[in-house]
Amino acid sequence: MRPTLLALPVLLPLLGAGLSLLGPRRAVIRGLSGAVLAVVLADAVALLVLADRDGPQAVHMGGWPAPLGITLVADRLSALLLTVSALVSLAVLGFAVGQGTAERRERSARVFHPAYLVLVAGVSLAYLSGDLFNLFVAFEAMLAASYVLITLDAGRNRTRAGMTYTIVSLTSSLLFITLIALVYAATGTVTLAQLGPRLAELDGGLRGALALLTLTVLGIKAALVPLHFWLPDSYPTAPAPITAVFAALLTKVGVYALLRTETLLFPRTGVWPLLAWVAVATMLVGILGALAQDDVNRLLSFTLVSHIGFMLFGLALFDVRGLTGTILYVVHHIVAQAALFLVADLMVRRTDTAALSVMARRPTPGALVAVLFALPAMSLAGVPPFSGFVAKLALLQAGAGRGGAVAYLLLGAAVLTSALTLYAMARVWTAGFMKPPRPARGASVRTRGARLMLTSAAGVTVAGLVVTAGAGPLARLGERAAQDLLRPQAYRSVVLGEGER
Amino acid sequence: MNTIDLTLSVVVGVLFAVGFYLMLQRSLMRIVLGFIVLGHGTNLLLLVAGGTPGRPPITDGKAADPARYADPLPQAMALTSIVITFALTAFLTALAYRSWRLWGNDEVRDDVEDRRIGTFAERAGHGERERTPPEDGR
Amino acid sequence: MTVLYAVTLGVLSAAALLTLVRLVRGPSALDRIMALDVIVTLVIAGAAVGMVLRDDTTAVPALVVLTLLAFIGSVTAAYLVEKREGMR
Amino acid sequence: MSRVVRHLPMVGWLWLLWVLLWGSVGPVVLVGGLVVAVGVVVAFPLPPVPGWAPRPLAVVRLLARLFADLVGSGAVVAWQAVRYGPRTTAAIVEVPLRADSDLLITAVAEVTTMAPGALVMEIDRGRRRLYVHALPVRDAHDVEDRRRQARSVEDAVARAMGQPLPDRAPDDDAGGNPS
Amino acid sequence: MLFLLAAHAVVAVAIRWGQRRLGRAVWPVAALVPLAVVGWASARAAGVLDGAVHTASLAWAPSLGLTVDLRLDALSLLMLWIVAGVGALVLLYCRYYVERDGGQLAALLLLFAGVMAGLVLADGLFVLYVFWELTTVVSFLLIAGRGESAEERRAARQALLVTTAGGLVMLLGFVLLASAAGTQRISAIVADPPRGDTVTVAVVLVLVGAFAKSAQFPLHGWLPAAMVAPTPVSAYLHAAAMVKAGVYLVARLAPALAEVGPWRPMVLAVGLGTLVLGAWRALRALDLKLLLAYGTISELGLLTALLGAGTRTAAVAGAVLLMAHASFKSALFLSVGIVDRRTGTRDVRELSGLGRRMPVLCAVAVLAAASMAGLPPLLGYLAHEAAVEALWHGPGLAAHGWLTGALVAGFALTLAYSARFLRGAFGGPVTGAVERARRPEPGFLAPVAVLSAAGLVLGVGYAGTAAVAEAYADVFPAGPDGPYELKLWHGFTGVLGLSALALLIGFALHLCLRRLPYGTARRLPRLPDAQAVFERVLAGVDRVAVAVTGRIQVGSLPVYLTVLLTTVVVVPGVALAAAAPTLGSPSAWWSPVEPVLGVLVLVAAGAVVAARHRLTGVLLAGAVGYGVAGIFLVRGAPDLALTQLLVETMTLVVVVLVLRRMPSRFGPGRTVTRARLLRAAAACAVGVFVICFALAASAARRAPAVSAQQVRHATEAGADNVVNAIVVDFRALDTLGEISVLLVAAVGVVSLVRVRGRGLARRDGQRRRAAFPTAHWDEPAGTWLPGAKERPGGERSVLLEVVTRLLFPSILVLSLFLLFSGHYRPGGGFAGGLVAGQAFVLRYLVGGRADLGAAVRVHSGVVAGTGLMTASAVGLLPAFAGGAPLESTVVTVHPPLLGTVEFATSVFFDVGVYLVVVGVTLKLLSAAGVSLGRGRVEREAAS
Amino acid sequence: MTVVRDVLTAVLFPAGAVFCLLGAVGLLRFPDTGSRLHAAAKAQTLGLLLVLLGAAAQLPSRHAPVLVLVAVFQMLTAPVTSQIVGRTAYRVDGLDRRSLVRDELAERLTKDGTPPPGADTGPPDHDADR
Ligand code: NA
Ligand code: NA
Repeated sequence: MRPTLLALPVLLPLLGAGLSLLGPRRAVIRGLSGAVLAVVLADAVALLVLADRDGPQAVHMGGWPAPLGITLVADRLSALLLTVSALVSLAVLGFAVGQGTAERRERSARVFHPAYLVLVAGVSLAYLSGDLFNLFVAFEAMLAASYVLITLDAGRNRTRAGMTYTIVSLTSSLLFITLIALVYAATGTVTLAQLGPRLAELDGGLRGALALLTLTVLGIKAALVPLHFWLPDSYPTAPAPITAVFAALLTKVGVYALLRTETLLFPRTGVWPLLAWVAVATMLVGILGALAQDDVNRLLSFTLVSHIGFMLFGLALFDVRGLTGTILYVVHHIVAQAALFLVADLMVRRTDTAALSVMARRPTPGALVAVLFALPAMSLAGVPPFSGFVAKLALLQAGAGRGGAVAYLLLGAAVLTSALTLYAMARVWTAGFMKPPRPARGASVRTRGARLMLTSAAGVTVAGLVVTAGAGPLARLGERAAQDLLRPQAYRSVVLGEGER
Repeated sequence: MNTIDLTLSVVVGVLFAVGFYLMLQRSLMRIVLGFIVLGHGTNLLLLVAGGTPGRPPITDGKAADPARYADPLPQAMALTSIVITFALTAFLTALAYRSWRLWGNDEVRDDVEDRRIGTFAERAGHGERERTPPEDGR
Repeated sequence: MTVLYAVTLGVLSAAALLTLVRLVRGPSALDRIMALDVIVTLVIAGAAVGMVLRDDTTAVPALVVLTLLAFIGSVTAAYLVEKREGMR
Repeated sequence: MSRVVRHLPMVGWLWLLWVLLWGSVGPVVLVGGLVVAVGVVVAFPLPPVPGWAPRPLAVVRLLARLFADLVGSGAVVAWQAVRYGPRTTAAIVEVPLRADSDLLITAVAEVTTMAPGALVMEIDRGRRRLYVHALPVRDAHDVEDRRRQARSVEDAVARAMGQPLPDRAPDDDAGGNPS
Repeated sequence: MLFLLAAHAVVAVAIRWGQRRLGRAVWPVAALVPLAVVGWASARAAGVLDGAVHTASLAWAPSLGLTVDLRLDALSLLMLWIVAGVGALVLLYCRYYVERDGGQLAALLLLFAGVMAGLVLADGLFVLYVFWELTTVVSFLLIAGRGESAEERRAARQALLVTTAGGLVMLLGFVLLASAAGTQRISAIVADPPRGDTVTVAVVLVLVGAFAKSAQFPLHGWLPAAMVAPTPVSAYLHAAAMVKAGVYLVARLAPALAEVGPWRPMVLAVGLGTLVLGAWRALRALDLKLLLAYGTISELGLLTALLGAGTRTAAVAGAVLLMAHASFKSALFLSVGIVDRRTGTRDVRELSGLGRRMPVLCAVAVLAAASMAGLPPLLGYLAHEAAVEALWHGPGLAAHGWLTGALVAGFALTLAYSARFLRGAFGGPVTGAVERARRPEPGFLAPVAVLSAAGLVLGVGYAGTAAVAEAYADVFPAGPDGPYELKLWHGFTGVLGLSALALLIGFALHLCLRRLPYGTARRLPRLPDAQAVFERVLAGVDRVAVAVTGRIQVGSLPVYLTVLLTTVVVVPGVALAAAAPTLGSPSAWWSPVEPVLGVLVLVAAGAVVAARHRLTGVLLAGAVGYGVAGIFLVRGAPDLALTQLLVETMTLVVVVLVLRRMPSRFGPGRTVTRARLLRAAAACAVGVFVICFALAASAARRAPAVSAQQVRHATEAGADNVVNAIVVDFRALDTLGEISVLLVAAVGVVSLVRVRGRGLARRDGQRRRAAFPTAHWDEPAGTWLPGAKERPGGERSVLLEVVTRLLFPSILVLSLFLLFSGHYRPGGGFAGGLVAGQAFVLRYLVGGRADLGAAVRVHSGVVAGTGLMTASAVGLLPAFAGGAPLESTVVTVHPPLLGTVEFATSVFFDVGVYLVVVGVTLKLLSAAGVSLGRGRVEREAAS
Repeated sequence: MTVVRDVLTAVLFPAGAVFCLLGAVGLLRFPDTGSRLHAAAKAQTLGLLLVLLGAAAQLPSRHAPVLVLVAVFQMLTAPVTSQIVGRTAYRVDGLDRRSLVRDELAERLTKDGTPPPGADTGPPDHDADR
């Protein structure tokens, strides 16, 4: 049963993608995608329970023990992120179907659904893979699908944005494969569990250089400053559900890969000053970028960059509390950022503009949308008691616990960024909602699609509230996951077998 | 005990340099070519840096001495990478086609909104920021 | 015999390098297509010699594939040249 | 029934190809090869190849001639390249054919192209003419020589393939072109 | 306690939901909750004042210090009375003030009361912060209202930003404080105060937050701006409750932190400065509410100074002033509310004669104002007396003279603006607007009267007041003269003199000012105003944002990539160079053929850069690929070489087919030389970096490669070809991912090539030459390919058609051979699929779309989809059968005739790969067909 | 037997290689696309055939037929490629008409009343890209 549980999140979406290409009708494909994602979600929950109860779960694909074959591993971190991602991707699917990205025409449906399912498979594989090269393949599956999605029915601007996105991603992929070549050249293996000890035997300088190369290469996908430029130029142009799923998942997979590789392959004991500076730069450059924007989607994209900095914050501290904070922040941010992009789309649809300066002169999108926007927006700004606050508090406490100039720098930047995020969110709020409650002109709220969109957006927002309410168990889980990361013996032994090799 | 030799290291280095130089151009077609060349470079790197050269790793059906054979793992990885590179080359080419259809050329243009903000930045201090709706507002 | 093989490979290499000049100089796309076709032919020849040299016959069927490749590639490219004016 | 028969040569060839590729004649290969050959022919139906009854002796003779031509043409071209290079002169020679079947014309064109310094450039199917780029050609005499050579190829090929040739080539205006 | 807090939220939701049915009854219903809180607190008052403590706890995220620990002690009790008591009265008052649709306001106010109660009960720093920020959020909503006016929007945003920013700073302080103390429990911190540099920093940060919340100079600007809110909101939030949060925090932490370096200087300087400046500002106001708002700022300054001073007497004074301020300021605000409602104005220049028109209201207001001015025997007087005593004689305080001077000045100004308020609101003859004003109903007036009377009752009954105040103040040690006693009469002391002096000066000031018309108040010297600072800060932030972003986010992909590459090279490169690892001793070459192939690759690659035509570039890139394939072959990787050659050709085909309609030349290169050099430098740097890194990395290998084990286990996988065993068995998951990429990319190509509308592609640059006269000569007479007839004659070739007819089945057989022999020799599903794909390419090229359609009668998606399904199902099935996913078994069967047949089930996986590749090829061809078909249609239309 | 094979190979390999080399020389030295095609189509094909035969002589008998198969495919496809390239060259002015002693195709076309575009104008300037 457990091997199936581990393989299902990867293989099932691919099976579904294959099926959806056989040419069934839209309604069938839609049901198929929904069912596949629902199963993946249930599966992820089961994995999370197992991983938390019994420690890391592993399956040797093909029955070949590592390092002969590829091992999928679900430890607490990967199972947790898998669960949250599955949830968000399910909700976003609902939104996409409602909004019509997925199926304005039969033809689009035949492109959207296979691509979306491959995207989900790629994301799942990235979380579960215990192999560096397989991680690359997972990234590629995810990215290839994302290229297709971002250019789906693209007009002129989106084609241009798609170019930026595709070319930068391709560059990062090429660099990733270069990294793998170098790592294999130095160690003769690509199994993550085996790489740690083998890298530890290398000359310190070479090892350090490899660690930094890993940071920069994965940093492109995670959009660290100064490797972030591509993101705000490409994400906002995509249809909202696609932007939402990109923002929620793709960069997080980059962050996850950073977490995994830097802790498992290049463990260190002290604070990582370089990464701390990068985190500070990412937070500040990102949020300043957000403040310079007039387009709501671009604004949100810049906040996405900015808040990647928070996730690096914890990794830079490189201790249990810091990583706990990072894990909490990732979970929170997946949900909040997805919700914001979805709700922003509702705003854009009902006001018929994405420009805040114009939106301020249009009728309000309505009270329900206001509530749906306010909750994730406050969460993102770290306003208590929402999930963003919990995660940020964990990071701040971790920073204060570490002490030292670098940690204080991080603390200061984090607080400043939070304040500026609030400023940015207040700006959107002001433009969108602070005006007389004239009803928005008939943006057909009653169609099934519109209802589905609202429901999906509300679903993600409620998920954010659940994260908030469950902060206690989640924080403890995050802490256990962070401990796993810093003491990977269990991970290694479940992959390599105890003392067998 | 380098697996890579000087000749091939130069070849790999030049392929990287040429590939990235082309990737840095504005014409999407040049970028496609750069990507193709880089794909060759990375696959070659994967093979020659990762594996010892030797006989093709095809045994005669009996378990054999691995040292005789060229390292098969980088080969398999390069195989995967070749296929992925091909798939994405096709995609990029189609993107170039679409761009040409829609824009009349296949150049990677600057982001309009960024340029607008850049203009504000250049004019900073010359008075109020004036915001106009983006040209392509949805 | 090894010397013979080496000499053969050397001469084929020289041919390849000469062909390379045509490939780079063109001037027309058709010249380049031809040169590329010739390079594939030379690769096949070299591979055949290499197989003898290494006494390794596993890849022989693959050579059949190569002859077809050169054919299809050249025909495609020539087809394009005919369709398009001045494409080089 | 006749359909099956007409496809048999192709099946046989594919079967042979399969066995050759595997390089062994075990039962698995043989049975597998038959399945593959029949499967390919059935799954991807193509019109049968008409008028095709090779005469073994003529085929051998054609092959011998072909090989000789090939060596000869290779040598001539090589010599031209080394001796004259850029100063080489050529001509495009019109070769009227007697053959009036696609297969035969194809075969003639194939073999002609392998002949010394000849290369079929255009085929006028309707008027049954090949236009052969010949090299080296210095004067009108050479041109006629080449024309003759090409027509003798036609004879050899027709004999090998067991196809009779009509007595004379069509006139300039006979046949005409589909337009 | 938890129940009471929850009740606020529940009832708030209930009344918002049931507002239609309740109508005006929402207000009394809402008031029930705070009244219950008052009752609950009063019932426990006796015990608490004796030092008993009530606690309650709810775990939320304990590992992060987020436990809702509630603790009722003397200070909390005092605050709870104020918060809940004033809250209840304000809600009752609203019954008359709010005319319709009160549900939302009632819910928010009730919510606010609950949050405020939580704040004063919280015993954890972080939970306190949670409530703290919640007050901000709720107050944002209350101030913003419906946001109908720009003023409301600006005010709400300002309140939100300033207090949240302050709150964040405070949170940072909390975090540092908790980290230094090792606990976030406030009671624990007070019991065992931490010390050290961190604490010093924390103190500054916490105070900044408290100052922002309590509108201390210079962070006070948001409070006057917030006066746009409905008057009851102002009365409650901006007089009694929210602004007290900062003061409360100072009072809460002073026992622990007053001795920490910067605490006292900050608290006293800022507090007393705010006292004076706020009062001065109040004198200039023409709007009654604004006057009261500045007065509030001033009072809050005094409260901060007193409660933060960290002496017992000051604490007593602070506690008393806390009560006094709550009663008189709310009363005054509510009075202004009545005035506003009934006359329609709050401008002192328009109001006249209201004292005669509404004498009861006037009396109530006079009583409250007197308390504010510190006149005996009111509560304000008690507070002022104690304050002077505390600062003048306070042990542990320095610069008593300055402190006392500021205090006296503040008191004098307070009296002046109190008098000005009364005169402005009620003085003068009855005029038009006032004349028509309806008198307030008793129910409207009653809450105001209660609040106002409280000042009198608590002043006269000072013993009770003292009991409450001292219960808190006793956490500080008594001074050398014993504990200060709260009394109306201490005898003729210096303190009394100073109080009298302040009153005299204040009265004199009032007399001076009353001569002047109101308008001249504007001519009083204007003191520094934080409003402008706030605006400037925001504008500055905006400007910095635009400047930074405009310079960083330039929108140019080449620039981005250059930066990206530079980063990728420089960051690890510096580390590598610094470490200077050995580069090993590489040999010149592995085989002498390598240099030849190397030259081929390098020359072709170089030529790609120089190529100016698309096809030239593609062909040269193809040459690079063929050369690399040669290198693969030489190094012992025939599988790789085969795949590389196949892929290279397929790339050529795809690129050519898709691009055939694009212009032949690249766009004009407009790049300036410097940028070109920069890019070249970056690209070369990458090349050098990769060379060095590859040499260093390969020289560093110690352990044997894991692939040695794969070679040993290959037979178990039933394979001779180790590479294929890896591809379809050991690492089949990679392959599955890879074919997904392939498939999805092909789907993308199809979707991209379909362009709706004409776009911008210029047709005139696309002159299609007339077909060459010989073009239609070449059409075969017979049928060789079923669909070829549908092609225009000019594109046909008898030679090609006949040869294709002959080759096509052979190529398919070849492809199947590669598929099935892959386990033993170079080949496999991928190579086989590509070869089959080439066969279809050939059919397409020669016979056109129709012929390809005749050859393949199923949709490309079906082929590819079946392939992906097969591969993933082959992966899943063994897992459901109890094995590992993607597990392959070597099966031996003995069918009749054939003897023994042995095969690995991974062959099915390979079949899936084969199908995907074939399907993808078909898809790519169909994409190419889209543009081809259109081309033909256009041509036909043109002719 | 081995000797025979070795002798065969010793003759065929160098001969094949030399043909390949001379073909490459032709490819480099011939004046126009049409003439270069001869070098590519003939010398190369011949060279390859010889090398394949030489190799076939050395390999075990079960692999030799496959090399012959390669040769057969090569002989079947190479002329087609040259015809397609050749006719394309003629159609898009890839021929240097100055080097043609006689052009009966152009004559035929002129007779048909559809003279080829550059029939009397000499060779086009197709070296612009150099
Ligand atoms: Na969007
Ligand atoms: Na693979």
